[in-house]
Amino acid sequence: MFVKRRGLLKAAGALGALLAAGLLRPIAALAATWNKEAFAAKSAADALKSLGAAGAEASGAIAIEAPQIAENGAVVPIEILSNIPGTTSIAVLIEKNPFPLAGRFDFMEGALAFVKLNVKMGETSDVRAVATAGGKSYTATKEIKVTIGGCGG
Amino acid sequence: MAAGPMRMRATLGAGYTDVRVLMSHPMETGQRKGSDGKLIPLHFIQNVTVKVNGKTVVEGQISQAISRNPVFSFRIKGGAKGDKIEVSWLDNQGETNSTETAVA
Amino acid sequence: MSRALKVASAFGLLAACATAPTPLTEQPKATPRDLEEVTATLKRDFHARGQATMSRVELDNVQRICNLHADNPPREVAQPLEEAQLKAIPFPSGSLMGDWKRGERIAQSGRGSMWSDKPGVQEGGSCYNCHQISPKVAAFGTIGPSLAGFGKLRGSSPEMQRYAYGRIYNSKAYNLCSQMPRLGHAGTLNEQQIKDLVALLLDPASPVNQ
Amino acid sequence: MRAVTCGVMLALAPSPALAQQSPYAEYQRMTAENAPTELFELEGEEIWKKRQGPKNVSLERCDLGEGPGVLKGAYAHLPRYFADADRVMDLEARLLHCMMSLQGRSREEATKRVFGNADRGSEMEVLSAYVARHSNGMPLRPGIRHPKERASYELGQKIFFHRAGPWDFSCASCHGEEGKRIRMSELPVLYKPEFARPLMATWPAYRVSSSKIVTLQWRMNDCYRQMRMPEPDFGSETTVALIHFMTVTARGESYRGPAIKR
Repeated sequence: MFVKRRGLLKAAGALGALLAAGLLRPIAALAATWNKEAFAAKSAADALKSLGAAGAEASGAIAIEAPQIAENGAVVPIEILSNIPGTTSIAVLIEKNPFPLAGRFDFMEGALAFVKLNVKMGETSDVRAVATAGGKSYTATKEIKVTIGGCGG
Repeated sequence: MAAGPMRMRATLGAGYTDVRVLMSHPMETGQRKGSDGKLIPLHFIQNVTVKVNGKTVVEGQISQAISRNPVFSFRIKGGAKGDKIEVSWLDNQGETNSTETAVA
Repeated sequence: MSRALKVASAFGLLAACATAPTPLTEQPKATPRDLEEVTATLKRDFHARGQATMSRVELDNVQRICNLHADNPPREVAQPLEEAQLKAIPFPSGSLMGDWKRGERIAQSGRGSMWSDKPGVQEGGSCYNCHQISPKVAAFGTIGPSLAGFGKLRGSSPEMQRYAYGRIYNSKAYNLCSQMPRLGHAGTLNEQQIKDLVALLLDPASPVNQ
Repeated sequence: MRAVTCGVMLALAPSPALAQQSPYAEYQRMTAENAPTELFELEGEEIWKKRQGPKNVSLERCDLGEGPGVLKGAYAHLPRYFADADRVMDLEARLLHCMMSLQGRSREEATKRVFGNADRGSEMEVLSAYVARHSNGMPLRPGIRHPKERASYELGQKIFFHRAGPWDFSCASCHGEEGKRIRMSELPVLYKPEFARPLMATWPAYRVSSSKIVTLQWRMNDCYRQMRMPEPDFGSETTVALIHFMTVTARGESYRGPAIKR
């Protein structure tokens, strides 16, 4: 009723039809790229390979702030900060999710290597953060336990 | 649910500007059934872009594993009152939205 | 501000709030007038929806007595009522052990008897909402006692089967103001479903007794 | 003066750190910081200002108890007695009253869809979030001085403990004993201040499991559904009395919503 459809690209007639059919990517609109292969990977290792971050080195300079126990896997808040100088990207992977890669953020001049987001988790899992700096990859993990609750209502 | 409004706040912190952005989006995984018993098609934001005074500073690629009605925080180095922050998103069905605010 | 008030606030006392009611520390007893007032209010403020008809607002004698005594009626009041409840349980003849696997499904499900449910008996006992049952299931409630190892401790004699059946059919026959619903008496579960739950508790092969 | 003193003193009363004892405290804190509640508040603001109904007016002149259109502190002082309706109202009953009296809408139309879903919230839900936000940080001080407020509190207390229905449940069946759970959900003992305070201070809320704003009228409705009772009328004296009883029990607690719930 009061949900608005703003800036719907689909409404743009023939171009919209092509976009909806997936025949054309709206690159012009946002200059967006999306690493299909990495997001389709079914293991964290494969996803990292697709991101060019295989063999990332463990690092204590990546801080993951997340609850130890999540009451509901539908919303699990995670905050990641890379203290590695020159960090240009952070990837977030939920190891036990069917498609582990949840997001990858590229930071340009002017942004800190920091992101806070809410993810869905199907079950208790390690959350892995992978930072790239100076062409090298670094990683840290944190386990988050997921419980379910409620009486079916 | 169609994609709806966005909301953003940009506040000066200690040496950085905190940008908190909320997006109204179903982030459907393609695994969920609707009230008619049919699977709801995959529908999720794929790209999130943050610009400061017209210059891109963060480019995010995300999956359907981001929670419904996504909320993100980013940090911009320094920043001054009045700096223009713009955040936009694009989803897998070609819908897009953007919002902008001035640093407070 | 008066001196008395200053003293009161210094000590964080609530003396100035003479109009604020004192919070309860325990469940109060209702009076017969309270029950009349509340029932009349519910009759006015509720409406039937689906299978949840307005007759559900009316109190039976068990509910009445438990409300009047804050769930703790004197023995001489409770006993005759418990006996009457027990007498009204239609115990089936023969073995009361059904299929523990079906029982586990019934124990897991929270459906049945709600306005949002299909009318008729559903496969739902809501048992895990309040009890630990199979030790394998981590998400269990604690309003009722743990039932893990129930049959292992008690065996599965005909008497034990009868006790388990009766307790599920009508818990109030054993403890008048028990918080457990009278699942058979209320029409939430049928004879076969209660037998399946009895098996879940007593069958040596059930995960409850592993 | 007296009322003010009262509120201040109550605010000073210690609030037990119950939330800290929960294994989910960290989760609850982090989700609260990162909740999408503001999106719904924004929708609520649009509805508040939208001209609607036969009279084609907005709710901006709605008197929630602090004067026409005053939002600040309104939620923290509800439920309370309203002379124009000669009854105690909670936020939702009052919003409904304004929809009917100001906008000229019928009860039937205005209550057709009071509880929304994840795909589409309800007016009542987003309005509740919007109005409640304006009481953030203020102590809960529901009305308790007027005789009808007193009567409503007492009725709420009686209903809270009243066992009825096919499953013989009262509110206290689940919320009457300390340290109990339904499945993994911890059950607050809602007639005791130490439990009522942190709970009542956080409604309405964004409910993670349903991806929408949930309100206290919804909570009463859905508890009665699970108690296997018939359905309470929206904004009825029964539901308002229960909400009133629990809010008075929680009085003095600083409001910190709309929050987030499992």
